[in-house]
This record gives sequence, structure tokens and C-alpha cells, in this order.
Amino acid sequence: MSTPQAAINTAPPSAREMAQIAIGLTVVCLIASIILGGFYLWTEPAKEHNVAAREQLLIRQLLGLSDRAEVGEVRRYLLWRGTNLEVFYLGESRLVQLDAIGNVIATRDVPPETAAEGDVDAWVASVAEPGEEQELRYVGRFFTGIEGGEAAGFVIEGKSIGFKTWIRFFLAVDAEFNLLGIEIIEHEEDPGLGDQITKPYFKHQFTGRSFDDIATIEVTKDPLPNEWRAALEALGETELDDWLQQNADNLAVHPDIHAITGATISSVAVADGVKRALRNFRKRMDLVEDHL
Amino acid sequence: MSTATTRTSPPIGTLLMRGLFDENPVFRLALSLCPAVAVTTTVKNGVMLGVAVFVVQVLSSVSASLLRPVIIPKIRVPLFVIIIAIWVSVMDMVLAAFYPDIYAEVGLYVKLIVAFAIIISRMELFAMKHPPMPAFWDGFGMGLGFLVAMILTGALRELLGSGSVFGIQIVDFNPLLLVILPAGGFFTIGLIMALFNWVDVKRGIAVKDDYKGCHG
Amino acid sequence: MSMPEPHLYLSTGPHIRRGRTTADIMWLVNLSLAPALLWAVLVFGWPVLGITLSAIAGCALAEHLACKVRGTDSTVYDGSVVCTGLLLAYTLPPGIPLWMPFVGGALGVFFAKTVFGGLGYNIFNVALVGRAIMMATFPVEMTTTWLTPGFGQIGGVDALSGATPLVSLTGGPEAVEAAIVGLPEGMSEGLAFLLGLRPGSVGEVSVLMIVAGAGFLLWQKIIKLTIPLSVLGGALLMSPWSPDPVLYMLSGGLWLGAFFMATDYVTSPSTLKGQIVFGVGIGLLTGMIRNWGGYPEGICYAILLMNTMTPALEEWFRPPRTAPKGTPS
Amino acid sequence: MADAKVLNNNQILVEGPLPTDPESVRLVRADDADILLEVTAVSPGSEPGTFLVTTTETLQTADHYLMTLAGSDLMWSIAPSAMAVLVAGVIGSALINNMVFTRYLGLCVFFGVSRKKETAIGMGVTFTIVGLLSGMLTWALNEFVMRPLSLDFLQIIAFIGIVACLVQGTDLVLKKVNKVLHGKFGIYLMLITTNCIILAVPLLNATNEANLVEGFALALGSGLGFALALFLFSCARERVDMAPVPVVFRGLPIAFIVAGLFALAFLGFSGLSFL
Amino acid sequence: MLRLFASHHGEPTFARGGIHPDEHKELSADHAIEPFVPRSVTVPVSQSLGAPSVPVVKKGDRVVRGQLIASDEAGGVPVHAPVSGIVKSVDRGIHPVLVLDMAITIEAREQEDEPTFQEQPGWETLPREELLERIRVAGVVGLGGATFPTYRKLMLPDDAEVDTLIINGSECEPYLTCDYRLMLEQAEAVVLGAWLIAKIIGVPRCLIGIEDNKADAGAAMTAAIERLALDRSDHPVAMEVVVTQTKYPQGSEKQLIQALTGRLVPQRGLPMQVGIVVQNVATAFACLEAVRNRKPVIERVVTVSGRGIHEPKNLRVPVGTMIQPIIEACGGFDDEVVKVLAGGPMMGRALADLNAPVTKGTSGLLFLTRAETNLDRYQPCIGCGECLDVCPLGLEPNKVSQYVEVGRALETEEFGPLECFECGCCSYSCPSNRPLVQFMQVAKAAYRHEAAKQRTHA
Repeated sequence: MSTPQAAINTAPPSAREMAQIAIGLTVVCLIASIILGGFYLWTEPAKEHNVAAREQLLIRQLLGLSDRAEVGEVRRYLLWRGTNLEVFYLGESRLVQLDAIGNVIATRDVPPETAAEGDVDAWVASVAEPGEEQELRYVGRFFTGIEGGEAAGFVIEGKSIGFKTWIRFFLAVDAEFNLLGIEIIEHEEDPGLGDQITKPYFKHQFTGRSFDDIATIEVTKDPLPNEWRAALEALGETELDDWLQQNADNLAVHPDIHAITGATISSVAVADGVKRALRNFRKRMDLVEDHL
Repeated sequence: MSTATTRTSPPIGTLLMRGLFDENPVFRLALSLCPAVAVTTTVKNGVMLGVAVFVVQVLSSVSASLLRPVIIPKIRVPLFVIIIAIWVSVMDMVLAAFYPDIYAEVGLYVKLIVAFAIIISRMELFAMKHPPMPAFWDGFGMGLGFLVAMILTGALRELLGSGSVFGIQIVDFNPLLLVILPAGGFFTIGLIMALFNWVDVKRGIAVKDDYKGCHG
Repeated sequence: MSMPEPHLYLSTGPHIRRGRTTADIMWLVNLSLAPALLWAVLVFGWPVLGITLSAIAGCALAEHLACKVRGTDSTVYDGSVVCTGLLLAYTLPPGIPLWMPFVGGALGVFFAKTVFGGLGYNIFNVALVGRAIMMATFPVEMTTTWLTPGFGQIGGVDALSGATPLVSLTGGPEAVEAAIVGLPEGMSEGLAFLLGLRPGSVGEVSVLMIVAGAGFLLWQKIIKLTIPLSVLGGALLMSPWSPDPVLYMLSGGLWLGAFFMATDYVTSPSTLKGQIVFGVGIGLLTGMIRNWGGYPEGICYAILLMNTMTPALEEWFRPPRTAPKGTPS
Repeated sequence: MADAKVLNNNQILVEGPLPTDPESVRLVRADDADILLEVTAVSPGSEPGTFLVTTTETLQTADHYLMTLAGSDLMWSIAPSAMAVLVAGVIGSALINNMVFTRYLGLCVFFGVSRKKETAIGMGVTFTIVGLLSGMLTWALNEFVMRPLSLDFLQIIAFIGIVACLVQGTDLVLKKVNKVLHGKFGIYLMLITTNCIILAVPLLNATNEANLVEGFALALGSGLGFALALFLFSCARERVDMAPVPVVFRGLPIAFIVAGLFALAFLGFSGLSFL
Repeated sequence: MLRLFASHHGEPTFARGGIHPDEHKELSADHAIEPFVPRSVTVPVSQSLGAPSVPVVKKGDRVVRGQLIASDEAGGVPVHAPVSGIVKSVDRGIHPVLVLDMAITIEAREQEDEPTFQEQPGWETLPREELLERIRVAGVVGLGGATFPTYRKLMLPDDAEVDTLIINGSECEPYLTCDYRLMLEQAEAVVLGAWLIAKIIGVPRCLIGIEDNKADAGAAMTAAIERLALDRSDHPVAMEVVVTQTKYPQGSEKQLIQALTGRLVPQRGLPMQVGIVVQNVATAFACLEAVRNRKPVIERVVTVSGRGIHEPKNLRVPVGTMIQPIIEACGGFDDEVVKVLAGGPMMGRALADLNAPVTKGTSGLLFLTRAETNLDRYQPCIGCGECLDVCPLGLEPNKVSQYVEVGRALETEEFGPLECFECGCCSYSCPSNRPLVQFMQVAKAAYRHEAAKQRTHA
């Protein structure tokens, strides 16, 4: 709108001017690239650090870890060779290669320099050696929390199709696959309706359930009883263990997840996603836990 | 605009007032609405983008003023765009690196500052014709005007839409969800613009009516 | 003979007038809406009356204040704002808290009517803007506060947890079966829908009552069949994709919208072909939103969306001139 | 790959010979291909040469599944077709997430050229075409140059550069090729550079790592959505022009409120899904 | 007896639009035409469309009834003394339409040689030119209200292919009964007049359109046609009365043509273009008198009606008769009267005061009370589309009014203001009481003004 009129109505430039302009623009672009490159070099490490730190903070919170605890990441890749599938798990120091039914084909140590700062995806690709028209696909990850040298729990990244688009969530479990809590990372559910999945009263309903509880969990449209709601909302204020003790009865009395009023689809999406993510995670852990 | 023709620099007060009220880039000129309105569902986001625009505006204006002697008039518009793009990229990277939380919500809109008509128009209309100091204050005023608009809109929408300001719960009531929806954003801006018009009416200034100009 | 010196008025012709004023029309429309309200009171009890009065009060207050501020005579009595309030109330679930219709009505009138300069200048159907605002503002209350129909037990009906049947229409036949509760025993779903013995919004449960009111309007020549038939026809075209076409066509919302909202003079095209396209568009959009969209009752948004087309439709579909083009003499 | 599609919540219709045993069917979600889904039955489909696979898993049409048969080289990819993705993408970005009414993008131009229907149509047409071109160009640049070289930090400057060059180029070509068209649409070309939508499309595509179809759908849908919004809004504004709008609301305030009402109406499309 | 409730058994009418206002014809329908002669007359020199005529008498002159007092040398039509007497003044006076105009006032004096306008033998066989000339010198104009000089309308261009004459006996305006009475009382004269016109324009067919609320007039006319058997005269004309539905504006030329023949006159075109000439029954009667009796148009039948006048009547009054004496002749009027109209209630003009004369075009004088007329304020258009439904031409008065309201009259051409003949159906039906006809007039005036401006620039 405000593009200055003069810029639109200029006469065609002469050859000398053209040269001048070309040189001018080249110089400017060069300078621009240099400035931006400089800033990039300055900010990129900070950005990566901050993004990772954010993630780690969340994971620590979910698992109830201290600042000293370590958080490791395990990445999962798929590679189809024709109709045969291979699965790769990349831990902090090891790469595990499995076939479709879960037999370990090979394990490999990750070179220290790759682990330090290299492009891990590229390294896995180079190891996996996909053939023509075959693509190594990164499909997901989970985190392990290590407190005092022992595995303190896992955080699984999962997603599920909600009312509009994908709902992404983190799922924290302890070593026995009891659910420690969930956190919604990304969603586009409707304000006031579906977006209530991020509210404590909904997401805390999953907390403290065992693997078997989750496997059979159902979503009910019955309204959430007030005292149960209050208890759920209080979870953030007390330690998890205390809360679980106090609410053992509540958990037993309310085996189902109460759907958000008016947003059953979103509620079911989360519950189904959690159910599936946990089930799949356990299956995978059974296969690779010993090899990572 | 009167300043376009005169090279004597207006006093700082005038420059600030112009940016804040008389030619407020959001409520008066409607020149930098696009991403601006979208992020004002909370004050925090509004402030974030407001500051980004403020910085980009000041830096771009000063850059343009400093570079006056070497800018080839024929390609000044592309040059302006490049200058803005540089500063926007810089802001983008800085925010992404150091404020990842808010950046996750307003990131796209920070990048889109590059298409803000207000910035290029201040460069063309003012900075190109004035030394760096006035250009700084002009950019300062306009940027501030934008920032204030962001805060105002953000505060209003957050208060009505979620009962809080800066994330701090102020009133506890059934929030008017409408206000944080896109439709409510339009309504809010429209109402604030009407308020500006109302102030004009009270001051005895005729409301600028784009609509019924020179028909028949 | 001494002649009285009369005070004579001057004007161009015509000097006589049919005599039916805008206010007459509006009050007749309000009258035609009465059967549906009476039925709702019988089926859902007194709260329905409260909702209706609350909506009307909200609309009337906004209108009255607007007139006050502008310094003109209050236009509350011309009936149009009452009509807005009635129609708004008819689209609400019968268990909604009483203050909400008031807020919705007031905001609807302000944003859809007042700022445009009052009756005749609005672009969108005011009642439906009110409803859309309420849907956005109170999404939970607007979709969950249903009551089970209890004919004859005024004041004593049960709250119904769960969705209105139409929500479930999108969920497949089993879901429909599960959701249609509170129907009189032994009555077929179709008949229950037709009579209005089912959970639903205040004024839209009974197709029969709506049609009765519409019949009155048709008889009074206040509305024509063009738009309603087009709407119903358009909706019918989309019915094959509905899991239950019969209930889909027998939902009162469709009929209320077709006869009372799509026919709103101000926001619908005034030319014949324009009205047909307008109506069919509403029907198609309604079907689309109901079958594939996120809302159970699509007609509200369908009408609002087609309202945006009204100026264009009036321009594209002009009334044909009677006489052929000729060389001017 | 042979044809197959999700029929309902737990059935898939497959084109191919009926397998003898449900056990031989290996059905997986593409992202969880290492986890087999439980197949309870296979039965002949309604048409010859097809069969139905029933599973306990709740299937979703928008999701991507893969199926193989034990002892066979056949593989079925069960996902929305490219056409479906395209249609869904176009409808999504034109109606459900209309750039103007849900993301507030392109407002400057939106309010600037919506005063008359004619200009609105001119701008809409020009924008849709140029937007599609620029969307595709920037997508290619991002996909084949910037992403492989990790030049993300040059996104903004590169995208705006491409848009500016494209607009200039289109202007020159149009001027040479068709003077009439240039006279008609030339003025809008210049306004396109200040329309954030044209910049938002490549940025969104880059963020979402869109593939060709998705990128195309977003570019086309955004253009069409903008054109539609502009046209409808201009109609409304021409009407508002003749209304006795209260003095404090005249000009921009009423335009914003009308836009808000449009946004309210467009809420009707929210949640629309044909997949 | 007048039929108040018309039946619509397949009777023809125009295809589109139209209204059914309350007729009020019962007020005056049964009152036979009475002659009335005032003591003085004030005859405006403008008695037709076009330039005013030029007075040829001066103050103090003695004039005889039927004597030329203003000539058509500068255009217009000749004007004759309606009564014998003395010219009291030649001055500016009030004109019912033009507001102020030159008028000749004559004080009536009984004359010994008062002309009697006897039938002139041999009139039937006069050549066409002579017939036309007699009509011209008699100052015959369209007496339905249009006041277009009749001889000019009958002087068809050589290339005109006209095959039908339509005599307009529709009298679709409410209240008015002057044509009805004329057809009832002077059926033969009207039929003869029609035949005469058919002869002048050389057509073999004449249709007489009468609305079904005047069926007895139709019957009288049919009987007259049968008696006169003009289809066997030296210029045979097949004459037929066509009873149409009662619907306003059936009496408008183009609507009547459509009703009777199905032909559509092009937009802004003339009936001639579809081979038709239309004349009003009173004009036909005047033509006959002009030719047969060499009697100029010096008097006409006026319906005096309305709820405000004590004794509604159909009066034959000399042209130039002032309204005051007519009121007296009709027993005076009520205090309730708020509007006095010259013409019908749909297209007639409201008079500013009672000091105005009857002209050749005055078909009625209506005294309307507050209850009958409409003095309400108008409101914004609510888009009901009623005006689109009732407009017989398919115009868009709603749009014109909206544009004119915001000062954009020059953007309305596509909505048809230039074609509008101001029948008033739209205003009549508008629930918001919008003066749509007036908006149409404003738009027309704006275009006229614009055209004039362009002419001066060119």
C-alpha cells in the first residue's frame, strides 16, 4: 500500500546505471549475508541449547527428577527394504538394528565425535545404507531419565489426531510403566472446548495409572465429580507420591477418564493416543532395552 | 504527510506524539495490522512482537538515514527491503535463541515484520530526508506507537478473554472466549479505533471517513 | 358559504399507501413464532420462557441504548428487535444459564446492527450473529445444556447429559441410536422429530409448529416460498451423505432457518434468481457442515456465510426487465 | 502398490486376491511400522477382486497405514490420495484457516483494495496467480537449496527477494506480452510485495516441511482464500458505504467489525474434514 | 352497478407487477355527469406538453364561447374561450402542474349569439388531412392526463406500420369515474370517435380496453358498437371491447398494450414501434366533437371525490374553472382534508392551495382526509423486495432510492430510473413508506442535468 509511488514510476535505467545498480545490490547482499551469517553463528548454539534445555526441563518435571539427573534421547528410524522392514534405535552411545519381528540384527557403538555434535541422522543413514529409492525415516523418539546412575523413568513422545489436526504430547512412565503424567506439547483444538485437554483436571486423570489400567481405560461422558476435580487440580501443589497416596481411593473409584464437556472427540483422541503410545513403547522396550 | 516536504526536523515531542496517537501505525494508518493483531491474545506475546517491531523500526530508520549518502535512489526500495530483512532476520534469530517459549507462538509473525508497510514508509518518507538523530526519534515514536498499540490490544483481549494480564489472574469470571478468537480480535481493534475516532470527535476534529469520499 | 382554509400537504404521488408497515410485518412475524414457543414451554417447561425474555431483553436494551446515544426515537417498538431476540432464543439449548442469552442478544445487536446504522443496513442476520457470538463465547454451555422433553410436566424436566441427536448423526447409526434418548416410548424417531418430542434447541424441536407459523406468514404473504424451498432442496441434495437422511431432513433447525432466518428481508437477496441461489447455497452448506464439519447444526453458519454473498447475488441476478431493450425515442 | 482405503473405524477395503488367513496379513501404521496391528478377519469385498480386512485398531482415514502379506511381495499403502490431500489442503487454507479471517494476514492490502468490487476481483486474480508461482518457486528453493545447505537463517531475505523478483519479472513479461492485461492488473502486482500472505506461505511451508502437494495446496488455497475473502468483503463494504454508520465507527472501525463478522461466519468451516 | 370485487376468470392483463389499491369509485360512480358553469374562468395558456401557447386577446376584449384566445403558432395547442364573456386579465396565475403560468381570466357574460356547435353534415367523408386539421384547431390533447397534442400523435411518420388502435377505457386510478361515466352516457360518441381516429391513422382494428370493475360500461360500449356497425362503414373497422382484469396501472399505455395484444413496447420506446396507437376514451370523444361539431376542447368531465368532499360528483366543467366554485357546487369539504389532488391518487399532483383552475388534463379533483392518505415519515429500506414485485417494468426502485439517498444518483442508470413512468406501485407498496417515485425523479433529474452539462461542454 505504501510502496512509494516514485519506485513504481521510474524510467528504465541506462547501462552505466545498471552496472551501478548491479554492483550496489551485490555489495548489499554480500554485506547482508555476512551480517546474518555472523548472527547465525552467534545465536544458533544458544538456540539449540535453549530448545534442548526447554525440553529437558519439561522431562525432568514430568519424571520428577532433580537438576543433576541426566536425560538421554533414543531416536527411532524405519527402513523398508522392499516389503522387509528394519528398525533402528539410536541411543546416546549405541545403535541397535532390528528386523520386523524384533530380532536384533546388529548393534553398533556411536563414534564419540558424532555423539558430541555431528548430524546423528546422517550418521545413522550412512550405517544403515539404504538402497535406491529407499529412505531411512526418523519416526519418533523417547527419553530416558537417569538419576544417580539408575533409570528413573521414560518420557515418550506421542501424537494422535484430534478434532482438527495432530495433538502432540509427552508421556512420562516409571521403570514399571506406571504413568507418571502427561503433557500436551502442541495442539490446535478449539479455545474453550478442546483446548481444555491442557488443563490439570483433564490431563491429571491419567497420572498414577498402571500399565494395565491404561490398557483398558475408557472415556466416559459422565460429568466429572467436583471433589475428584478438586483433587486433580491439587496435583500440581503436592508431591506426586503424596498425592497418589491421598487419592488411591479416587483412582480406584474413577477408573475411566471423564471427557471434557463438549469436547469428547479431543478427549478420546488423547486417551487413545496415550493408550497406543504406552502399549507400543512397552513392546519396543521389551525388544531393545537390553541392547541400548 | 507534512514532514515529507520539509527538511527541518520537527521536535522530538511532536515525533513521539505522532507515532503514539495522531498517526498511530495500527489504529490510524492501519499499516501494520497483519501479524500484529494475531498475536495479541495475551499481553506477553503482544509485547514481544511490539518490541521486535520497535527495534526493527528504529534500526531500519537509523540505517536508512546513515546510508543516505551511498543509497542509489533508483534502487532505494529494494535496498530498504534488504535492510529491513536483515534486521528482521537478526531479531528473529535472537528471539528464537533466547526466548524460545514465546517465539514458539509468535515466530511466524516476527518473520512477517519484513512485510510491514509502516517500516518502509517511515524510511522512505522520513529517514531518507533526515539525519540519524531525528530519524531515530521518528522510528522511536512509530515503534513506540506500535508497541503501545500491542500492549493496549493485548491487555484488553487477555483481560476479557482469560481474565488475566501478563498471565496473572486479575478477575475470576466466565471469560469471553470470543475476544481471543480471530473474530474477537477484529472486534477489539475496531472498537479501539472507534475510541480513537471518539477522542477526535471530542477534540473537534472531523473523523476521516474513507468511505463516502467523492461520490456523485 | 364560508370555506375552511385547510392545511394542505404537498408531495409527489402516490398519495395512498397499502398500509402494511415494517412494524406490522415484524409483529406478524413475531406472532407466527408463537406456536413454537408455546410448544417449547409445554415440552421443556418455564425456563424456556426465561431464556426467551432474557434474549429479547438483551436485544432490546442494546437497541434502545443505541437509539439513545444517536438521539433518535427508540426503535424497540417496531418489533424487529423483538423478532431478533425470539429467533436467537429459539436457537439456544433450553438449559442454558439465563444471563447468557442476554449477553448474546446485546452483543449480537451491537455488532451486527447498531454499528451499521440500525435496521435495514445490517449485512448479517442479527439473531444468528448473536448465536455465533454465543457459540464462540460459551461453547460448553451452548453444546451441553440440553433437557429431556417432558410433555406436560412444566417445570420438572431432567437435564440431559450428552449431545443433541444431531451431533450424533455424524457419528454413524449406532451413535444416533445411543444418543436419541428421552423420546416417548413406542414412538418412531421420525415422528418424534416431526412433533417435537425430542431434545433440542428451544424453538426448533417441533417441525410441525415451525411449519404452522410459516404457513401463517405465507398466508399473510410476508414471506415467499422461494428461499425456504431452495434451502430445503439444497439440504436434500446433501442428504445422501448423512447417516440418517430422514432425521437430517426432519431437524427443526433446518426448517426454522429456512422459513424464519434465511428469509430475513435485510440480509437475503431481493431478486428471484438471487433468492434461489442463496437458498440452495444455504442448503448445501448446511449439509456440508452437518456431514463433514465440526458443528451439529450447520444452518446457522450456512446462513451467515451466504449472507456474505447477498450483495453479490443481488448484483449478479437482477430482475429481468419487462420490455426489451429499444432505441430511446 | 495396489489400491486400498480405510472404509470405516476398523475396516480396510483392499484390492487384491483374498488372503487365506488373517494371520498372514501384516497391517501397520506407517509411523509405527514395527508394531503389528491385530487383524481379526479377512472377508471378500462387495466387488470381485477386493477383500475387507477387519482390525481391532480404531482406524483413521487421515492416517497412513501399510499392509503386506506374508510370503508375498505385495505392499499396500493406505493413505489419503494426493488428490484428497490437495483438496483438503486447498479447502483447509482457503476456508477453514482462511489467511485473512483466522491468521489476520494480508490485512493492509485487504483493507486497501476492498473498496470496490472491481479492484477486489483484480487483486484477487493477480494475487492467486502470483502467489501460486511464488509459493512453488520458494518451495523449490527451500527444498533443493536452503534445506540441504542449512541456510535457514537466510529464509526471510531469500523469500522476500524471490517475491520481489517474481513481481518485477511478471510485470515486465506482462507488459511485453499483453498490454491490456498489464494495464488491468499491473497496479496490483506492486501491492503484492507488501502482502504478508505471499511471504507467510513459503515460511509456513518451510516450517511444516511440506511436500510438493502440500506446498502447492497451501499456495493455491491461500491465494483462493484471499481472493474469496477480498471479493466478499468488497461486496459488503460497498453496502456499508451506503449505510448511516455512526460517526465514530466510520472508516476503519466498521471495516474491522465487518471483518470480525466474516471471521465469525467462517467459524462454520472449522472442523470441516472430508478425509 | 359497479362491481367492487372484480373476478379474474382468465381476463387479460399485463404480465408482471401491478397492485390492487382500494378503488373508492363507489363514491362517485353512480353520479351522472352534471354540467357546471362558474361565473368566471382562468385559463392557463399551457394546456399541453410542450411550449405554452400565445395569448391573442387582451384585457377588456369580449370573447365568445369557443373563440380562439391563445394560438399555437409558437408550439402547444390552440386554446379557446370556455365561456362567453369579458377578458379580465392576461396575467401570471396558478397552474395546477406548472405552479405559475400565464393565464387568461374571463368573466362570464350571457351572449345572445352563443354558439351551439351543431353537427356538421358530411363529416364522415372528409379527407384525412381535413380531419387532422379540425382536431388540431380544436386544441385536442390527451385527456387521460398526459395532455400530449392529439393531432401530433395521430400524424404518423410515413414508415410507421400501425395496425391497431387501442382506446383506453381502463381508468385504473382509484376514485376516478369520469371516463366510466362518459362511456356509460356517451357510448356511441366514444365509439364514433374511436372509429374516426382509426380512420385517420388508417387501421382496420380497434380494441377498447375496459377493466372488469366497469363491466356495465363495457356492455354499453359493446352495444354501441353493434348499433353503429362501423365494420360495414366506408372505412371498415373491426371494433371490440376487451374486458381486462382490474389492476393498477392497467391504464398505462404500455401495460394496456401488453394486456390487449401481448406486444411489448421496447424500453423508452413508443407504442408506434409495435404498430399501435393508444387514445383515451375522453380524447376519442373530444376528437369526434372537434370533427363532427367543430367544437374545440373547452370543457371536460372532472370527477370530484374523496372522503373529504361532501357530495362527490362527476362534473362537466369549462376549462379554467377554479377549484373554489367546484367545491361549493359539491357541498363544501371537511376540516379533515389534508391533501387536495389534481388527478388520481396514484399519479395526480398535490395542490398547494385551492386557488387553481381545471385544465384540459384534470381528470379528477380529490379531497383526501388524513385517514385516506399517507403522511407518515419514511424509514430505511429493509430489502423486502416488494417494489421489485410490483414494478410493471422490472425496475429496481429500492436500489435507486438507496443510491440517491447517499448522493450517488448518477450510478443508478442500470436500475432503470430513465424508463420509469412513475406509476407509483413501488411507493404504494413499500412497508417502510419510502417515496420511491420521488427518488426515481431525483435520479432522472440528475441524469437530465448531467446531459445538459455535457451538451454545454460539447
